[in-house]
Amino acid sequence: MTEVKSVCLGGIFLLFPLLAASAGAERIAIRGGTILPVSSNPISNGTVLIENGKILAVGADVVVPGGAREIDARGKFILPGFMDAQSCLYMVDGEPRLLQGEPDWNVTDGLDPFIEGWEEVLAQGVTAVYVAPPAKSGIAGRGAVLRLNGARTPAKLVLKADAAVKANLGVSLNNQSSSLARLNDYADLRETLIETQAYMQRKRRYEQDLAEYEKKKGETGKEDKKEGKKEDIAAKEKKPQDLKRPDKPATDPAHEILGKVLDRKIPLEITAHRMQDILNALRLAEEFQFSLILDECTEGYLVAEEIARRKVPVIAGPVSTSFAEVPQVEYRNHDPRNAGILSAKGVQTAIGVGGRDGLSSKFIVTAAGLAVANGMDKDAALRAVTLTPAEILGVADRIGSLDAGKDADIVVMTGPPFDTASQVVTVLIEGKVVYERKPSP
Amino acid sequence: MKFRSSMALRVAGFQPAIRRRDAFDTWACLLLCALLALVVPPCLAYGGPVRKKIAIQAGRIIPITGAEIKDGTILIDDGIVKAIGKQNDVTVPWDAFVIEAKDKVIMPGFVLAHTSDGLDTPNENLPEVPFLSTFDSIDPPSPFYEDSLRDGVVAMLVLPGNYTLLGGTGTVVTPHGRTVEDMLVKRYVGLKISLAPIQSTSRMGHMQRFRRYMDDLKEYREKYDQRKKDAEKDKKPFDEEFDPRKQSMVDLLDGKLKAFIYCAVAADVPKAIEIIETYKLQAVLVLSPDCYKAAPLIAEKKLPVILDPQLVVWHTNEEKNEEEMKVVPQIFNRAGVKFALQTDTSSYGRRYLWYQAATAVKHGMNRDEALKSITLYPAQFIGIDDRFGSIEKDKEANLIFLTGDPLDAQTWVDKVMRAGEIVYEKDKDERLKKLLEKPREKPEHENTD
Amino acid sequence: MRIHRVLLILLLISAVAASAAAQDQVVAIKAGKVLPVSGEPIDKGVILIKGGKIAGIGPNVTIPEGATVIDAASGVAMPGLVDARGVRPIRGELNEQSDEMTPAFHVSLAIDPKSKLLKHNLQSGVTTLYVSPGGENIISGLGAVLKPVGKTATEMIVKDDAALHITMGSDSTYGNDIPWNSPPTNFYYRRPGTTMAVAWMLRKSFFDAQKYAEAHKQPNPAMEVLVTALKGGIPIRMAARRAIDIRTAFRIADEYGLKIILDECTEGYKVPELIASKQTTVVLGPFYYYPHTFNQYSEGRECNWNNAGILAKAGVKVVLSCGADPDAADLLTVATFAVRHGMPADLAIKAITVTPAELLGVADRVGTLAEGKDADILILSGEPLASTSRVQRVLVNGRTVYQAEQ
Amino acid sequence: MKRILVLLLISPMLPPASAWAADGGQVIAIRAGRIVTVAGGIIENGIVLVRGGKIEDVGKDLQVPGDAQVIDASKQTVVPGFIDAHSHLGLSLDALSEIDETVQPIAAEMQVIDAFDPTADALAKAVRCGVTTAMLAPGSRNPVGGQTAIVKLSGGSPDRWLLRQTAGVKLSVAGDVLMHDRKPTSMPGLITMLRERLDSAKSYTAAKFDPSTEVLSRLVQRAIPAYVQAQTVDEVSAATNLISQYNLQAVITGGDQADEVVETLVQQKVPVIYGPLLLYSKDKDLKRPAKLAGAGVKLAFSSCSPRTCAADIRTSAILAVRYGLSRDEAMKALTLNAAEILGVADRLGSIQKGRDADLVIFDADPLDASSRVETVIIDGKVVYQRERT
Repeated sequence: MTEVKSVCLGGIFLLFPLLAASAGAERIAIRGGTILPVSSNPISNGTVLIENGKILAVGADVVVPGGAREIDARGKFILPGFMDAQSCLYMVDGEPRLLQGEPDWNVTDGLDPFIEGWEEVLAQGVTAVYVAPPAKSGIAGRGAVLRLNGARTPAKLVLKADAAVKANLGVSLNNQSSSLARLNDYADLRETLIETQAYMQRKRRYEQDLAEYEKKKGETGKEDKKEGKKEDIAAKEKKPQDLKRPDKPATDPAHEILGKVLDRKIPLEITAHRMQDILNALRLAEEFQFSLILDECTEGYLVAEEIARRKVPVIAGPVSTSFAEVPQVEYRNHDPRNAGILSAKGVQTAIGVGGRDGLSSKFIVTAAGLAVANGMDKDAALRAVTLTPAEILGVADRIGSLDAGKDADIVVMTGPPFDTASQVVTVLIEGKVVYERKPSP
Repeated sequence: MKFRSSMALRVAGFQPAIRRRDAFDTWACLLLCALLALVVPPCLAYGGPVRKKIAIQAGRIIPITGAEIKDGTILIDDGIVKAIGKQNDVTVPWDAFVIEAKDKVIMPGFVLAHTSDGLDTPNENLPEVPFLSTFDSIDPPSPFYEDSLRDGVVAMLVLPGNYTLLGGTGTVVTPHGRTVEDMLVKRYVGLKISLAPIQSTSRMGHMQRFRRYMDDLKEYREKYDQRKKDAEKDKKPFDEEFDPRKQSMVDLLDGKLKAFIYCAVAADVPKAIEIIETYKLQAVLVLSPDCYKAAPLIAEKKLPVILDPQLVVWHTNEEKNEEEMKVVPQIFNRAGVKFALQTDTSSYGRRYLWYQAATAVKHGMNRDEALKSITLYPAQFIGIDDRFGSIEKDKEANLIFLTGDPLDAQTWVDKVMRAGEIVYEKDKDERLKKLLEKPREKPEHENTD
Repeated sequence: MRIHRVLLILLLISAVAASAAAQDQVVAIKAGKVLPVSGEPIDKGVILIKGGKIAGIGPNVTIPEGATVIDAASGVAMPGLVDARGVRPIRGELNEQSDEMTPAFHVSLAIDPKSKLLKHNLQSGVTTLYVSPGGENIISGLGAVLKPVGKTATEMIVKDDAALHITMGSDSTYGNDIPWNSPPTNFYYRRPGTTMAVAWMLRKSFFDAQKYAEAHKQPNPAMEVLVTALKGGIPIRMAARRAIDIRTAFRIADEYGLKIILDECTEGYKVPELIASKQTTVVLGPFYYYPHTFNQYSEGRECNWNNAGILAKAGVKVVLSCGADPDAADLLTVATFAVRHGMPADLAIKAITVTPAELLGVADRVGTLAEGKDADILILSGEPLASTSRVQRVLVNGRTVYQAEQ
Repeated sequence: MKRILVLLLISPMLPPASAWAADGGQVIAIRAGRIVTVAGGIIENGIVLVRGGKIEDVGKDLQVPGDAQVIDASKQTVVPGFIDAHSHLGLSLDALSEIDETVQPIAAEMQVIDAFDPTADALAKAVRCGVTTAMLAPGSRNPVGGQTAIVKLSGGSPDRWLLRQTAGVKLSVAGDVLMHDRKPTSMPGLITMLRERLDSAKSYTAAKFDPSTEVLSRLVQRAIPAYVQAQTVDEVSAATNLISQYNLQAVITGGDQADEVVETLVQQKVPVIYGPLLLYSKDKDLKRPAKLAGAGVKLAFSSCSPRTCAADIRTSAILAVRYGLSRDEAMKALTLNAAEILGVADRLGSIQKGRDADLVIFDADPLDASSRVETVIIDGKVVYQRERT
């Protein structure tokens, strides 16, 4: 009897912490701050309620259930975490950057989760980055959206793998004229896409042939059974010589990936600086009907209407050439007003830092501020470093704005985001506090 | 060969060491040995000790798997340890040959779990050469083997270098013998995979190559199996040979071979783990010093590890403006990872396994654990722990006689016993003498004067 | 704003004051064993430090009240190590390549106080090191003695222009071009191309210096250095690896009546009597089992592991050093293995402390533990020449600059 | 002949008086919500009166003359034009090598003004972001790189934009100097070479004419300042040693790690033209300008354009503020400090009576990244006006 009792008690003791953990510990309420949800109008004195890493509710009159952990944000600003869509954070140091890649290169293979300095980026409120293989000519490979959650394996860092396939048009390799690269890249890319079309056709034909073969085989088998051992000439004739298992064409991983691009399952991100390259990218998108993302787009302001008409999203390049260590020849006509003009003309515009170093990503808000200084609308600029990149890269269902159901990637700041004096106080990723500002001594 | 025969002679005769031998004598001995080598068939030469039964009476025995024994006796029969214990507890048979080693410390010979030294070219230029074997590249006269024996190593896994994607299979040898056949302990052990991209390509390209190879292999195998099945179905003879160049990779996937995966930076460790899990491999990680950052990951997966010869690395703490010393074995030990230590010849100390273990102990590692990391653990990792790595009943007598504590810098290896046969003696080590003593005046010099 | 600045200045002043206070602070080290090197070991000894200097040492030193006590009851205290040919905390070129003779090359002008090498070295116990210029010129310049603590090179340097460096052998011939390889306008189209030319150019330099000393029109800093060296004002250190180079070095030294110090001396074991007869100190290192750098392959293939022991036995004063090799084993390991290979232990300890201090002319400050000397102290977990002993704490000028993680 | 050469070398130090006469007696009145005078505090709701390219008056309740052109900036902020204190603006399109005459290491006779293109696009871009004046310097790959110049970014004829043809001499003790096939190849070689040249400059007499030494002799006589490029601690120490040894009137440029030897700089009263602050710096490095200024070093910012965009000296200041520099100090670094360091504070760097009317009107605090430049005025002429959409 006593034994049974003690077992029961033990069971209760064992269960209790489990229950407690599942019931209470996962709720957080950030209260009293000005909320900039990005997707909708600002809410003053609002509350963000988080449960199990997801945003449960956002608003001025959200009822906070008991037991929720509270973060006091009175007098502060609450925003979605920032995203840099042109980052090279987490890239392995010393990886060669001037190579040509291939479509089945995957940026997640080139990541170093042990890299130092990512905390400094997080401390500026950046919760996600998009990284792509750094090759500068032709097709570079597949990019991914990463989270700054401190994970030690690439798999856990990745929010979305294969977010886009990156390619280049007319990017110079060594600050020399890029006119040859321009011709070469365009021809190569087009040729590869045509090859992919042929590959996909072969693959489809094989699938058809295989189905037909299976069908015919089934039929002949049936006939065999029906007619038993009767072997008449007609039946033999019915079994033609070509009733052979069709040969499976060799799988080519590169074409497999590009096939997905042609099927519009993965967007093709094309880095293009000069006007001509931008137009070439648009032409390719028209010809092959893939979904295009324009990257950098330095001279985009010259053809903004054209881009807007085709509804092609842009990740506008470095707002200032200072982000690049040595200015490239492509920046000759660089204009800091680019992002503002594109956005004003109705192009879906995200802003990227476009820096040479992973640490550059920490200046994403400064970059957006500089875009505002150069004519961009303030709201559009804030959106350009939060929701717009998330939309462009297909992660807007998870991050980018403060909306119920999205992941709780949230930044609390002491003031409006573009004020120099505003400091990031708290950063949450998936509802976990990953950064808290130390009180200055 | 020459060496061993003379040893065998010596043990047989049990004469005191000849202190000085003039040139003629040496040559005569050499000639005799060469003759013997010709006469005695190789199998016999490798066939075992002259004495079947040997009893070693030692001042101290470190069996690794058990407690240390003071004044102990090891009984060996036909190269196999038959008994080990206190002097009083072991009865020495009347016909056993007794080796007195009262002033010596006996322990199992060291085992080196991973080396590419002693290969003429450790890295093949082509990235995918899993069909190669180090067996074909081992160069017995290489001073590396001679030194290894002198330093107390009785077995080592020779693997291709660290810079070939699929480098080939390894060979376990004992660093003693005239030919690689003489030296052989076990063939076809381990397949080397390197995650360090060769200079011209990036990590992304490297992994792409690996995946493409694996996908091609899978496709080839599927098609081959299909053809085989079709043939069987059609009752046709099927004599198509499976591509021998792919066989070792198939064995790897089937768990018949262990993968030795080299990680050049910490970032390669998660990738290695991904590969191991995707293809369900038996694997040992060969780590660069930088990989200490990934110690918790490795501990979580309970993977065996071979550490780089460089045991201390520096980390720059930018904030404090300090250089922090990171002791790699200490970090792995604390994380609970089992590891083996390696050697290289780059600087003083690092060529000795005992020194590597001493470095680990110096920085706070448990002494027993450190000794295991140069004997038992490497033997386990390379699958020879049934014969090497500890002094136990029914294991081979692969022992070293030390002049003092194994971790003391003033200790020398006095003798090495391989399967009951003495294969090295410091007293007879002419080369060591040459390295440590003042050269004798050259005779021609005297003539000219 | 202004208040801020005032505050900061005040803070700065107080920081300076604090560091000055640290200099005056009294520190006492209680060690399980003290090895003063200059005398017999002291069991359970105490070292008293005042103002960065050793104020008392012995078994029964009274510790004044208020002193900071470092308790190292199980530890061994010994003088900080002195590396007579230490690592080079230099960014970029170690030699001025525009000339073969650069006697006025002050290595102190190239020292990078933020060098990581220095910090690594410090943690292995080296508290004083001599930095030499590279060996790619025949006369490569002037070295400096420094302690690896301080914000700028000026703060670090203990003794500037401590010796003049000459390299024998073929090192200085590499890189010089031959006329059929490149046009004669090439920067490196010049002598020497052979060791003969090395000896000749060296002779000529000293000859020119003698002439210069007799009469000259314009002052020439390079010549001034050579003249001082000829007069014995600056010690001359000649690096020679092969026995033949050692002989040549002595031959030229004799011609000009110079007293030299031999560096590297890889084949010294072949001619110990010759070296002993010249009463020359040798600075050995780098040590290696097998050559693995270009220089070692070219002229250091025939190394003897017991070079130090053989020379010491012949009566030569031996200094052990890391040989300016950043990848070399630490100095204690070098000494440990010198003993393993046959050098007497007491000489090996001296060869990394007092002997190099004497050689560098800083023995009045470092190299031994004695009253009045700089409090550069090493606390080890055990005997210095045991492979399991670890550097637990390093003090320079009485201040702890490194402490091992517990 | 020699005389003529000397005249050529040592160019006119002051531009002719006609420089700003072009605009005659035109009067502009700027009604400003906020005037950051830099030298005399902040005036809320004030007026700046400009006449003949000069600031006639500034204050709260000024009488606006009837014929004045009034610029309404009553919701905006007026600041002095920014000075890029060390730049290669307009010197070459993209090749940085254009600014270093590396064939011979001592190139004191080179004048940077000879490579300056006053119509370069980069100038207009810089103006749009509020930069009105720049010190042009040769690069840092020579121990002595040449003579620096100070120009306004107003364009037009040289008498309008040229402030100083020889503003100083650029020296460099940075690692960039060392090449493997030119003397010097090493740091000691470099220092020794500089010492030798400065020594011989000390005993220079016009009788033994040498164009390079001629210029250096003015340097050791403190007639012109030296701009010494030095980045790391050892380089900055080498620079300060050289400065004190030859008693130079000197400024450190670059100065990446200068804060670590700040005591020496304070003691020797050596100003620092810092930067550029690179947009991939670690937090630790972003805090350095604040440390320098906090310890009392006179600080200005450099763009090293085209290494970074000249417009981004403001970005440098904003980042420095984010990492601890006070707003006042940052504003001074962009304007008055730079003017003082360059020796043109009598004309530039503050909004005061009699100073040149180089003004920038911002829609908000200029030290917030998102603030826009509305109007830029150089010598009383509106050179940039933001388009409104």
